[in-house]
Amino acid sequence: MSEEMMEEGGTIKKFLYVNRKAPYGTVYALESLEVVLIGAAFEQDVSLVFMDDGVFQITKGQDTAGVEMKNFSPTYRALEMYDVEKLFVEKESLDARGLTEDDLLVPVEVMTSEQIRDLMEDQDVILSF
Amino acid sequence: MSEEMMEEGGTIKKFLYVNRKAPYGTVYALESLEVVLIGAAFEQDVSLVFMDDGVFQITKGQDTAGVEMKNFSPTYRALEMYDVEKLFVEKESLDARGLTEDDLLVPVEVMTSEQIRDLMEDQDVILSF
Amino acid sequence: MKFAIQVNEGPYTHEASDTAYLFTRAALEKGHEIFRVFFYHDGVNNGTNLTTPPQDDRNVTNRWSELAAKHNLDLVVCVAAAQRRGIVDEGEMKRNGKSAQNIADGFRISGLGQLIEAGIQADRLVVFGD
Amino acid sequence: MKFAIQVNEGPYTHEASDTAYLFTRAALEKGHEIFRVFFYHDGVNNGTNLTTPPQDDRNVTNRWSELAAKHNLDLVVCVAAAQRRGIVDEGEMKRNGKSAQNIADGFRISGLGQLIEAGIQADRLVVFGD
Amino acid sequence: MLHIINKSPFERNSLESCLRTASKGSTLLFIEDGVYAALEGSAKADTLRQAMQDYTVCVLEPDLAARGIAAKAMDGIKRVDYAGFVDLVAESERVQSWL
Amino acid sequence: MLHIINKSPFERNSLESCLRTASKGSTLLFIEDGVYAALEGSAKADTLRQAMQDYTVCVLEPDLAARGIAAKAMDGIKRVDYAGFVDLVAESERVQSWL
Repeated sequence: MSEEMMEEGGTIKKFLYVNRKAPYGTVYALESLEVVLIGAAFEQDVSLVFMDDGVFQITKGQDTAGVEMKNFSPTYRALEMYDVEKLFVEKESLDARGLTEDDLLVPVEVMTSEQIRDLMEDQDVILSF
Repeated sequence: MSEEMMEEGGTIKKFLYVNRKAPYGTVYALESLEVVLIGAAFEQDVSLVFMDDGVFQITKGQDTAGVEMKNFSPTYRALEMYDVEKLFVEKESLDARGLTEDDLLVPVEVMTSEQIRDLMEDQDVILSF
Repeated sequence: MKFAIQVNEGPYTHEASDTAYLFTRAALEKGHEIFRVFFYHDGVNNGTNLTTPPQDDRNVTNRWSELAAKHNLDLVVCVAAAQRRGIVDEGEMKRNGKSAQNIADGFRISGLGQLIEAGIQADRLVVFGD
Repeated sequence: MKFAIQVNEGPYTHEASDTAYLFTRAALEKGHEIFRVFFYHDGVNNGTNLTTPPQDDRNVTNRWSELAAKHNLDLVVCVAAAQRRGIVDEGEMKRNGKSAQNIADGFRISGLGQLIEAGIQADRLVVFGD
Repeated sequence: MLHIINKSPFERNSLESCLRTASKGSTLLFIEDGVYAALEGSAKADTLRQAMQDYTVCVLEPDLAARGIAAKAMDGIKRVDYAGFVDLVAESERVQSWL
Repeated sequence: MLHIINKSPFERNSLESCLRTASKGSTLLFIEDGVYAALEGSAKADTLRQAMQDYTVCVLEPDLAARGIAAKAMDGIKRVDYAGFVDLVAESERVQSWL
């Protein structure tokens, strides 16, 4: 694993979280976010990709009062405080859903499929939800 | 419900089981079959439709030794003994999967989407798996 | 009108149990009768009394138990599906030599025939699942 | 080589736990090391000792327990996911005032950090799910 | 007849299968992740617009709001709450859930 | 890189998403309901034949056999058992499961 480095006695790996599922219909989005938050304490090199229906996780204006679930979307805004700052969104997924960067509740870098491809190849561990 | 009849003091309804999921990848096919078998004792007017990946439930030649699961496909052959004899398969689903009636392990009636449409409209209770 | 409800997925993982609950509650509020709620497939996992969901989230199982108590609902967990997934009442515990039971208040374990009966007796059967 | 395994779905409903088990067994047979098997989402339901599957079917939980005993495997059930779904060990039972515990032999409940640690320590992490 | 669709049309085939076998005059109700079918400007919008010529198309408003797309749903879709969902079931002689 | 696909290409979008983002030279492994992608003569066969030009395509034989389609899989697909699956993971620097 060429990407590994030793630093302060610990290994630093590149972790990629691939988020492909919509929120609320299933719990994967919420429980994936819980992994990211806990994982932040390990000071690894973390990136998040939102593609396919995963882009809906960070769509603005979520209001869950009617479904009586917890709205966890504000937590994505808190990721910065955990030093999780590399958020990528696939352009093709946004386009297919009629969404643009303006519809998202956090600052992200929009990438083409080709760029996501290169990002994936640059990782050590890929966690998919 | 115009299709209901009273017979020997009991109600007879038209039950349709819609099977749309592949076997083994998920348990729905197996547990749906368990409903059909139990339901047979109630002497209702039962039909089964196999469409989408549900057509794979009755594909010939299943051999589950390698995945160490029970091969439940022979049970479809036993349905006749339970007087469950109306098995319908959507032609469009077969075609899309490169299958023909010869690939199926039980006698079925192949129907077009239009015919399935009429069949559905003729039911009282639709159980979908 | 007389409704029957089928729930095919467990709590939290899929929205099915939430939607079924909110539908059932709305039906009762409109004066309809709920003949039975039948829990099948992973839906049987709604019937465990061992969950401790986060404080700021809904408690899916308790919500069903409370609705059942208030409206005298019949919440039936399928026995075959429950055996595959580990939902156990006192009878099942003894019969299968298990160390504990975990069935929640207001739920009972019974056979698949209860689903068919619900389909026959109710005016409408609505299925919630994945 | 050192593998870590993540299992995201419960027994029987999805094939994920079967595939993960057969993969893990094959890896051990080939002489690889399994650093940890981490059960997340509905995967925590693999860790209940209350199932009674049909006699002619595989026993998913027992199979994991036996493989763990034979190869000293570390089977970890995520505590947060387990609380949502009702998988309880003695500590959780006391802490949350539950009436029973249901954790199967060879499984232990711990935090999500164990998954991250597995990702760091293992050469490969393979995820099985829906 | 009432057809209930709870899956995202971007992820699964349920909408296509439903449209293949639903009679003209039926009602389609989108719930849970199915509500994404209502998105204006998406790759599925034309499919849904076409469907609106043959079917009454409804969407469960609480699921739409949860997902932040209440303002982005296409015109011509009827929005219902859980009580309206109950009414749709009561009014329909049969119900099919496209799980 | 190894891409593991466990969903039927007739039901879900995972195969398309994988093909959009997998680098040339990667290995695709179909397991569980994903093995239906290997069906000769299906509506997805051309997609897979095309993919075989850029990727090494493998299928988990026990899952293929379970589903009764071992004799119907396309030529040019490499069949592996669980031990072969383990080898593929060991040989690949990184692994992505398309759940």
